[in-house]
Amino acid sequence: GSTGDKPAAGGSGSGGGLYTTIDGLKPGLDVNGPINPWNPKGNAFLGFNAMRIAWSKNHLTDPNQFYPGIAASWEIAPDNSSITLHLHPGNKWSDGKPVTAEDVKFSIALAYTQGSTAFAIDPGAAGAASEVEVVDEKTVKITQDMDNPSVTFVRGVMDSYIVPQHVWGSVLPADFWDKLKAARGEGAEAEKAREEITALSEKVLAFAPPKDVSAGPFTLERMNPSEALLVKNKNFYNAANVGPDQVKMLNYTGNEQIWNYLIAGKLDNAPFTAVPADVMKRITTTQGNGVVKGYSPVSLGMAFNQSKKPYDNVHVRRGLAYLINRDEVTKIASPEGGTPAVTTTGIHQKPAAEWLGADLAALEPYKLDVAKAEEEFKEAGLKKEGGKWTLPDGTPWKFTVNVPAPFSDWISGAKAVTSQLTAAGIDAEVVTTADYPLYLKELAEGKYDVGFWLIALGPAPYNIYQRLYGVSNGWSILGGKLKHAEPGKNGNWMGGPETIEVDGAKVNPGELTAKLNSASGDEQKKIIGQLAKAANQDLPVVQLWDYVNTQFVNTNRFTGFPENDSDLLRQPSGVWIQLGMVKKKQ
Amino acid sequence: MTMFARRLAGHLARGLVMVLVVTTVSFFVIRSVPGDPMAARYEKLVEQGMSPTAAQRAVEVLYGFAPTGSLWQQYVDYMSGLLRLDLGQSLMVPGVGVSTVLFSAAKWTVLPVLAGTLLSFLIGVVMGVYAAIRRSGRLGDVLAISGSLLHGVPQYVLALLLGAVFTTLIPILPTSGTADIMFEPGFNAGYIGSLIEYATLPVLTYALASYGGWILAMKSSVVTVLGDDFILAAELRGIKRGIVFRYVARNAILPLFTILALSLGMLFGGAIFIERIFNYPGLGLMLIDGINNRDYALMGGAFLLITVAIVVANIVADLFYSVIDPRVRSGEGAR
Amino acid sequence: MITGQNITKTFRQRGSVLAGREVKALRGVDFAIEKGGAVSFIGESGCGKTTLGRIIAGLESHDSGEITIDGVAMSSLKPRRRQPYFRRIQLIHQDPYSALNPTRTIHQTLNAPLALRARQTGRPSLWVDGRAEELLALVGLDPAYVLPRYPHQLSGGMRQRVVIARALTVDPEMLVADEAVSMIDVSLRLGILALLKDLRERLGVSVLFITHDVATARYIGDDGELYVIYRGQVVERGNVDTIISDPVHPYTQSLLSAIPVLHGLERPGEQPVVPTEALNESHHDAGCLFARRCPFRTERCESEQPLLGRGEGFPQEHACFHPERRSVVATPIGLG
Amino acid sequence: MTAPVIAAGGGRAALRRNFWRGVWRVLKRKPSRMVGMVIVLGFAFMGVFGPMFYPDPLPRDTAALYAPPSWEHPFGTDFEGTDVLALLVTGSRYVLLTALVTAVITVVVGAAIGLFAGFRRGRWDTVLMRITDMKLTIPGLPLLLVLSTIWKFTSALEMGLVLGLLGWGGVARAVRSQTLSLRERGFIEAARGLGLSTTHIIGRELLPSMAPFVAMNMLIAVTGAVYAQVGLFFLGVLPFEANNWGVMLNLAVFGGGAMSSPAALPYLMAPLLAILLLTLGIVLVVDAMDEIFNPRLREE
Amino acid sequence: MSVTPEKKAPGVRVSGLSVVYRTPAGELPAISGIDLELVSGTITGVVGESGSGKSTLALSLLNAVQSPGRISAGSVEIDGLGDVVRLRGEELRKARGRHIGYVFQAAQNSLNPLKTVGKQLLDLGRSHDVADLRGLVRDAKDLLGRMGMDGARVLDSHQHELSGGMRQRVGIMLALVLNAHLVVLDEPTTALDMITQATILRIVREVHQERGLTTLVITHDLGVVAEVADRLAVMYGGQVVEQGPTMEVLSAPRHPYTQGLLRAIPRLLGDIDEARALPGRPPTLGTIPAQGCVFRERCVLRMDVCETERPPVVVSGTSIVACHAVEAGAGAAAGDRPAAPAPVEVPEVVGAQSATGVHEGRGEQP
Ligand SMILES: Nc1ncnc2c1ncn2[C@@H]1O[C@H](COP(=O)(O)OP(=O)(O)OP(=O)(O)O)[C@@H](O)[C@H]1O
Ligand SMILES: Nc1ncnc2c1ncn2[C@@H]1O[C@H](COP(=O)(O)OP(=O)(O)OP(=O)(O)O)[C@@H](O)[C@H]1O
Ligand SMILES: [Mg+2]
Ligand SMILES: [Mg+2]
Ligand code: NI
Repeated sequence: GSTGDKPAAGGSGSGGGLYTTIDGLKPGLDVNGPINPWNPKGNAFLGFNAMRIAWSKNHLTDPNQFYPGIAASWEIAPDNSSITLHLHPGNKWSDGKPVTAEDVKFSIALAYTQGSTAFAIDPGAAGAASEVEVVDEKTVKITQDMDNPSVTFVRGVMDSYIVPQHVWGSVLPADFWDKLKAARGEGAEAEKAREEITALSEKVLAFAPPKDVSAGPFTLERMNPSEALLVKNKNFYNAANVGPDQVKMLNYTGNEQIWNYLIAGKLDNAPFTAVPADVMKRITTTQGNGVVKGYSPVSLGMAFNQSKKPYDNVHVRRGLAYLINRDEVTKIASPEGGTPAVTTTGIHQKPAAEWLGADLAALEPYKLDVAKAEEEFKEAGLKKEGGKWTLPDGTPWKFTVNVPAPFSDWISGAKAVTSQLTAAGIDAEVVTTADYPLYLKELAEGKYDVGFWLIALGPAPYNIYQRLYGVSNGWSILGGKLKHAEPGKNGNWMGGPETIEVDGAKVNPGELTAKLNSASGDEQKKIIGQLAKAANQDLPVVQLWDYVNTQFVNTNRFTGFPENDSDLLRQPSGVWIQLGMVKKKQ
Repeated sequence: MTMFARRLAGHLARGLVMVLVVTTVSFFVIRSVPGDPMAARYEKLVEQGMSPTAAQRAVEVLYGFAPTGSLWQQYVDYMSGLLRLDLGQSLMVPGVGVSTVLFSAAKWTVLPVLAGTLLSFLIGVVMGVYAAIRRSGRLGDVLAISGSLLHGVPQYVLALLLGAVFTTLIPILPTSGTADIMFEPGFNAGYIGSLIEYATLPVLTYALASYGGWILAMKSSVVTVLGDDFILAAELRGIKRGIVFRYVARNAILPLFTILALSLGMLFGGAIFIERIFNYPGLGLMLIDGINNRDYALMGGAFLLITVAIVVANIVADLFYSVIDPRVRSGEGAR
Repeated sequence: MITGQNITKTFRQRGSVLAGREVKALRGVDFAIEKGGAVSFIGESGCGKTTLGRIIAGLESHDSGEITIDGVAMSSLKPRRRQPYFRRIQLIHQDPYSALNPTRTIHQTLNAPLALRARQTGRPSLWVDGRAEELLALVGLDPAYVLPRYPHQLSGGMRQRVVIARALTVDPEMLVADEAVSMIDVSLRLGILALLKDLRERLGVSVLFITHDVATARYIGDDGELYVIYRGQVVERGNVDTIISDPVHPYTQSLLSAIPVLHGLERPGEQPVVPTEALNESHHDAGCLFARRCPFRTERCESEQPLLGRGEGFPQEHACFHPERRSVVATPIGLG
Repeated sequence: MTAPVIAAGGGRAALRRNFWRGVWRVLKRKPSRMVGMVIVLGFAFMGVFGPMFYPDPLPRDTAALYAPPSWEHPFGTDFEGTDVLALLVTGSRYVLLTALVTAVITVVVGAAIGLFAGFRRGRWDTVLMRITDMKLTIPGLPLLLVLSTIWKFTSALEMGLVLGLLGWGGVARAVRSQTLSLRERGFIEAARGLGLSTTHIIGRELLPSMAPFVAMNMLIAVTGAVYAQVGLFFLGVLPFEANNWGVMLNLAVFGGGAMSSPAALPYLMAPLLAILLLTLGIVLVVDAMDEIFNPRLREE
Repeated sequence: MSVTPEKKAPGVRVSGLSVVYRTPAGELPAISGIDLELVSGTITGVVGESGSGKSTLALSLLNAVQSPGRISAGSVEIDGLGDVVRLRGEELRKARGRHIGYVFQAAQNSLNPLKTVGKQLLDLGRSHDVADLRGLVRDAKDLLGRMGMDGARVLDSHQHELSGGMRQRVGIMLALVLNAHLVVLDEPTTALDMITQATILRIVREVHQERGLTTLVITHDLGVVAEVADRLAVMYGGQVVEQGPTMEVLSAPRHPYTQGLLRAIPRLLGDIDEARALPGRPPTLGTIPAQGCVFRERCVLRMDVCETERPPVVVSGTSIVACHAVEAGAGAAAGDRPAAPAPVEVPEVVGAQSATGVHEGRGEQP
C-alpha cells in the first residue's frame, strides 16, 4: 500500500480536525507507561492532558511571568513570600467533576513526594513552601519559608502538575500533611517522617490511573508503541477555543524520523531538532511547512578540564578561543539550530544583551586571529616546532575533545573544531563516548581533557551560571552553605581555581553565582555583569554556539502558530492550543 | 517414548544449567556497566528548565527503583526473584514490571522476524533446490553467489540500502512505527493493512538477510542427497520423478529444520540493527534504550529472554529432529 | 616376544546422558607372538579383530588383562614409559588412502619419523634421505618416482607399500596388518602379501595379520598360527594349514564353508557347515556364544561355556564340546 | 638404489613453486574467482597504501558541504566538505586492520580450543565444549553493546581482541568436529604410533589438512569482523577517533540525514558499496579455497 | 510360489558399447567397444579390477550412465524391449524396475532412510501403475520369506533397522517384485562378511532358478563369480578380454590377464609358491592406452603388434578371447597352468609411464 489509502493526517477529519505533533520531551511515550506526569515515560503530555498551575513565559530576565494554566490568575507578594492562586471558576475535569482548590493542594502533596524547588521536604532547602492553604473552593495560598528564600519559589509553585484527587486519592495516606509537618522539623521524629514520605515517592511515580482524567484540553484515547491519540476534553474551561478535535502524538527514537515526517508534511508542529542543511531545504519546500525561530535558553560550550595541563593555563584557553572559527563550526554542525556565539559570557546572547547592555560589546570577542593565538600560546610557554605546537617541556601536545556519540551535531562541531586546530598546527582529534550517561560519568570523573557541555541554561540567573561555577567546578550549596571541593572531588571536573583574577581583582565566581539565588533587581544585574566578565577573561569554556529554538509548523491544516521570537515557543504546542491560538484553517 | 522422555529430561537439565550460568554472567556484566544514568536524567531535566536542586531531587526519586545493597545481595535478590518469575522493575518506565515491558516489545520483534524468517525459508528452500539442480549451469552459479553475497552482507547494509531506496529516493513506505494510530487496533482491515505496511521494510530486510543462508544450506543439502546412493537406486527402480523429487526434498530439508528451529531461537536477539534503522519498537530497540538508560533489570531480562529462547530452540530442534528422523527416533544417532 | 593374557574390552556407547549401550568387543583373549613369527586373526565382521590389533599396537586401552612385551608387563609401566615398547609394534591400516596424509608428499611422510629416529639414535641428518630411499626400495618402489609425489598420485598397492615403508622407519619388531590387502586390487594383493613374508624372512619382523579372507593368511608363512575369533573370543587356534584343512570348531567350519568355490578349478568341500541363523550381537552370553547358530549344538552348549584348550587328539586348540573334523574347504581339482 | 637423491631444499622450493602454480590454475578455472581475488587484493592494497595517497589531514572545502558526486568527488563530500572517496580509502586501514586482528584472534583461539578439545577428547573436551555452548548461547550483539560501554575499544588491537574473544565459538566447534573426524583417519593414528610429537601431529599433519577450512573461516571472520565493527560504529556505541566506514555510516544517517534527503546519500552509499564489494570479493575467493588447499583438486 | 513367471527370461546383446566420461582432460572412455551376450536364463558374471568399467557397463544396461558420463556408441538389445540405449523418458523409466531389476553396488544405502521398506515398495508399485498394491505387498512378503526373512517385519522397518545382509536381500526383493526377468547385480556382496556373502549368493542362485531369470552379476571377486555364474566375462581397462562358460574359462584361461589373475588369487590349499602377483598396476581412466591392447603393459606375452592394434576377437566354441598372442598361437599352451617365472619383487612402477596422477574411484572413499 502507499500513503494514499490512509486517512490523511488532519484534512478531512471531522470538526476541528486532527493535529499531529511529536512529544519532544524524550524519553517519550511508552505503551506500558502509566498516565502519570511524574513518570518519565508516563503518557501525560505537557499542555495537552497534563496541566501545570501556570505556564512560564520564560522571560529573558524576569522568571515570574506566566500564562494561565489550572490557575486563571494569581497574586505574588512583592517580596515573593507568598502566592495566591485563583482557579478558573467553571473548570471541570474531563469526567465532569469540578477542579477544586483541594485538588491543587492534593497535587502539591504529591509534588512533595517527588521533590521540587518549592515543595522540598528537607528543612533548610532554599525557596521551599512553608504552608499550603485552601482559602476557598477555588483559591489556594502558598507561603514561602522566608528563612531561606529563593527567587525561583514562584516558578517552582507554578510548575507543579495538577491531578484529580478523586482519581489519585488512594496514593497518599490521610495524615499526609501531619507527616509533612513532622518532616519539616528536626530530630529523629522528623527523620522518620521524611523517610515515610520518600517511600511514598515510588508509589506516586508508579501510579497508573485506569483512564485519563484531565483538566487539560485533551485526554488520552489510545496508543500504540509509536503513536498516541488524544481527543478533545469537552469540559476544558477554554474548550470552545481549542482548535483541533484530535491530537496525534508521535514517538520518535531518532531525529531522522522527525525529518522524514516533516518532509512528508505530516506534522502540524515539531519541536526543536537538529536538522542538516539539505534536509532543511527539503522540509521547507514541502507545501505548508514553515519555520519559526525563537530564543532557546541554552548554549553549547567547549569546556576545559583545568586540572590537566596545559588547560590550566588561561593563555592556552584563550589561544584556543582565538583559533576557533565559531561561524564555520556552527555552519557545519548546527546550521539551523544555532547561531555562532558572539563571545564567551556564560549566557545565551539574547539575555546577555538584556542583562549586560553596552557592557557586552566591551568584552573580548575572540574573533579568529592566528597571530593573537600564537602570542597567547607563547605566553603560556608552548613552542612551535616543525609547524606543530608542543608543550613547554617539549612533549607533543595532543588536543583531544570528547563528545557523546548519540549527539550528531556535537560530533560534527567537535570534528570541525579539531579540523581547524589541526590546520593551525595542533594535533587534535575527536573521541566519542558510547552514550550520554557514560559521557557524563567520565566527564565528572575528570577523564577528559576537553568536552562539550551545555551552558547558559536559563532563564533563572543562578541556573545559568551554576553551569560554569557550580558543582562541576567545585561549588555546591549544602544546607544553605556554599562549599568548594578540590578538583577531582565531588564532581568537580572543571577544576578551576577558587578565586580568579578579573581585571586585576580577585573574584570568587562560585560565591557570586550562589548569591544569584536570592539576589534580585540591580544587585542581580551587577553580579551577572561580574560573572560575564569573569567567564570572558577566564574562559572555563569556549562558548561555541547559542541554540536557536527552531520549530516547524505546517499551515495547511491549522493556523495561529506563534510568531518568530514568541515566548510561547518555549512551551509545548499544547499550551498554544489551550490558550486558544491554534485554529483550524478555514 | 521413554527414549524421548529421557532425552527431554537430559536437555532440560542441561538447559537449566545453561540459563543459570548465562544469567549469572550477564548479571555481573550488566552491573559493571559504567555510566551515570542519574546524571544523564538530571541533565535532561535541567535542560528542560527544571532548577538544579529540583532536578536532583526528582532524579533521586526516579532511581528509588534501582536495586540496593551490595552486589552480592543484589544478585541473591535477583535470582530469588527469578525463581518467582519476577524479573524486577524497570527503571526506564518506573514502576512497570520488566516482564510487561519485555512482552510488549517482544511481539514487535517476534512477529516481523518470524514472518521474515518463514518467508525467506520458503523462498530460499525452493531456490536452493533449483540452485542444486542447476549447479553446473550459469544460473546455478548466479543463485549460489547471490546467496553467499546476501548471506555475507550484514543486515544493516541491506536495511540502509532498502531504507535509502524506499524512504529517500522513492518515499512510498513508512520508516518507523508499527501501525497508523488512526485505525482502531483489532481485527479490521485498516489496522491490519497498516500493520503490514509498517512492517514491510523490516520484514523485507530480515527476509533478504536470511534468504542467502537458506539457499546455501538447501543447495548443499540437496547436492549431498542427490549424491546419495538411494536416489540413484530409486531412479534405477523406475520410481516416478515426482516421487524421487519428494525423496530428495524430504531428506534434504530435514537438517534445515534444525537450523530453522535454531534461528527461530535467535530471532529474539536478532534484529537490533533493523529495528534501530527502521525505528521499529521491538526488543532490539528496547535493549538499546535499556542500555542508554542503564535499566539493569530490563537488560538482564532481555538477556534472559534471549538465552531462554535459544535454549528452548535447541531443545525443540533436537526433539523435533528425533521425532521426524527415524534414525534418531530409535536411538541410533544421526547419520 | 609379545604375549597377552585374558584381554577384555567393552565399549560403552553414550547415547544421551542417561541412556547407554555396551558392546563386549573382547572377552578374555590370550595370545602369544614369537619374534619373527606370524599370527593371523580371522573372524566375522565385528568379532573384535581390529580392536585386538589396536590394543596390541598400543592404540587402544583395554579393560583388563595384561600385555607383556619382551617380558615387561605393560600395566607396570606409566603410560609415558610404554610408548617406546609400543613403538616397536606398528599398525598397517586397512585403507591405504586414509593412512597417508593427503596434504604431504611421500618424502615428507617418511622424513618425519626418520628425522626423529636420527635424533634418537644420534645419526647425522643426511642419513634420513638415504634411509628413505633404502626403505622404499625394500618395499619394491622406485624412490625417485615415489618420493616427490602426493598419495593421490599413487595406486592403492603403491600406497600400501609406502605405508609399510613408513612403519619400517622405526625398525619395528612387529607389524600389525589389519586387513592390509582387502582394499588392494586382486591382481596386486599377492605382491603385498609376498612383501610381508619377505620382510619377515629378511628382517625378522613378526607379523600379526588380521583378515576375513582365510586364504591370505597362508601367504604370510606356512609356520603361521591362526586364531579364529568369534564375538570377542578365540574359538580355535593352531597352525594355519592344519586349521584350513582340518577345522574342528563348527564356527571355523562355517567360515571356511562360506568361501566361494572356484568351480572348474575346485571341488566344493564335502561337509559344508551353514549356521542356522545370522549373527546377532544381542544374543545372550550364557553358554557357548556360537550355540544359537550352531547346527550341532547340544544342551551342554546352551548352559556351559567351552574353554579354549587342546584335547581329543586334535593338533589345534579349540573351544567346543563336540569337536569334529569336517572337510569343508574346496579342494583344487588338480590335487584330487 | 641408484636413484638420484632429491635435495631436500630444492624439493621444498619446487613444492612451493608447484603450490603457487596450482593456486593459479585453480583461480583460472573460473573467472569469478579471479574477480574475487582482484577485489580482495584491491582492498588489501587500499588498506596498506591507500592513506599514503592523501594528505593528512584531508583537505576540507567548507564551501561544498555534501557536494553531489562529480569528477572531482566521485562520491561527493561529507558534512565538512571532505572528499568521501578519500575518507573511504583512508578509513579502510583502520577497518581492515581491526578486521585482520579480529580474524586472527578468532581463528587462532577458535582453532586452538577446537584442536585441543578434539585432540584430547575426554574431560577437556566436555568442559571446553560446554563453555563453547555457553558462549554461543549468550547473544553476541547485545553483549557487544553492553561490553562496549564497559571497555573502550580504543585501539584496533583491543577491538580485535574483544571481537575475537566473542567470535571464536563457532570456529572452535567446527574445528573440533573436523579434528575428531581427522583423528579417526589412519594417518594421524599412524603418526602417533610412530611416536611423533604432538606438536608435529598438530602442526604438520592436522593443521594442513584443515587449512582450507581454517583459511575459509579466517576470510569469513574478516568479513564478520568488518561487519561487527562497522556496525558498532554505525550504532555509535564505539568511541571513534579516526575516520572509518562505520563512522561514515553513522554520520551520514544520523547527522547528514541520508535516510531523509538525497544530499548525503553518496556519503552513505560509499561505505555501503565498499562493504558489498568486499563481501563479494571474499565470497568469490572462498569458493576457490577448498581447491587451493587440496593438492588433488589443485592439480587437476 | 505365488508368482508364476509368465514371461520368458530375455536375452541381452550388448554390441559395440562405449561409454565416455567428461574430465578436465577431455572425454575419456571408461568402456569401449564391448560386445557381450547374456544368454536367456543364465547367470553371467563379470569380473574386473577396480576401475575396469564394471559398474559403468551395468548402468549402461539400464541406459543410466550418470553424468558426466554418456553412452557414446553401441547398443543394448534386450528381448521384448529393443535397444535400451535408444529409450527415453517415460519409456525408459517404465523399463527400469519392471523389466530390468537392478541391485545396487552399495545396496547398504540403496534405501530411503526416512521411509519404511513397505512405503518404498508402495512407491515402486505406484510408479509402475500396479493396480493391485495389496498383491504387490503379498508378493514382496513371499519373496522376503523365500530369502529367509520375516516379510511383515521387514516391510515395517526403516533402513537403519536392518543389517547389511538384510538390506541386500531387500534390494533383491525390490528388483524382482515387479517380475523383472533381467536382473543386474552390481557387487552384491562387497562389504558383507563371508557367511552373509555365502547366504546372498545362495539366494541369488535359487531365485534365479525359481523365477527363470537372466542375471548379470558384477564383482571384482573371481570367487563370487565362480560360485554363481554360468558364464563369465573378464574385463580389463574398459574392455572384455575373455568370456565363456565359467568352468571353461577358469580351468583353461586363454587370455594372459585371466591367467595372471587366476594365478594371483590366494588359494586355500595347494602350493603357495605357485601364486604370483601380476606386475604393474591396473590402468585408470587417464592411463588406459588409447590404441593397441589395454593389457600390454603388464603382459608377459606382449608383442610389437600389441602396441598399435586392438586385439582381434578369437572365438572358439562358446568362449571368446581378445588377444594377439592367442590369435598367433602363442597362447596354444595356455590351456595348461602357466608357470612363467616372475620375480618375487616387482617394482610397481617402471619409469614414468604412469606419471599422471589420476585419482582412483576407490581411493576417494573415506
Ligand atoms: N570405538 C568404538 N566404540 C564403540 N564400539 C566399538 C568401537 N570400536 C569397535 N566397536 C565395536 O566393537 C566390536 C568389535 O569391533 P572390531 O572393529 O574390532 O571388529 P572387526 O572384527 O575388526 O570387524 P571388521 O571385520 O568389520 O573390521 C564391534 O561390535 C564394534 O561395533
Ligand atoms: N562420474 C565419473 N566421472 C569420471 N570418471 C568416472 C566416473 N565414474 C566412473 N568413472 C571412471 O570410469 C572408470 C570405470 O568406472 P566404474 O565405476 O565402472 O568401475 P568399476 O569397475 O565399477 O570399479 P569398482 O570396482 O571400483 O566399482 C573408472 O576409471 C572411473 O574412474
Ligand atoms: Mg576391522
Ligand atoms: Mg563399481
Ligand atoms: Ni550462517
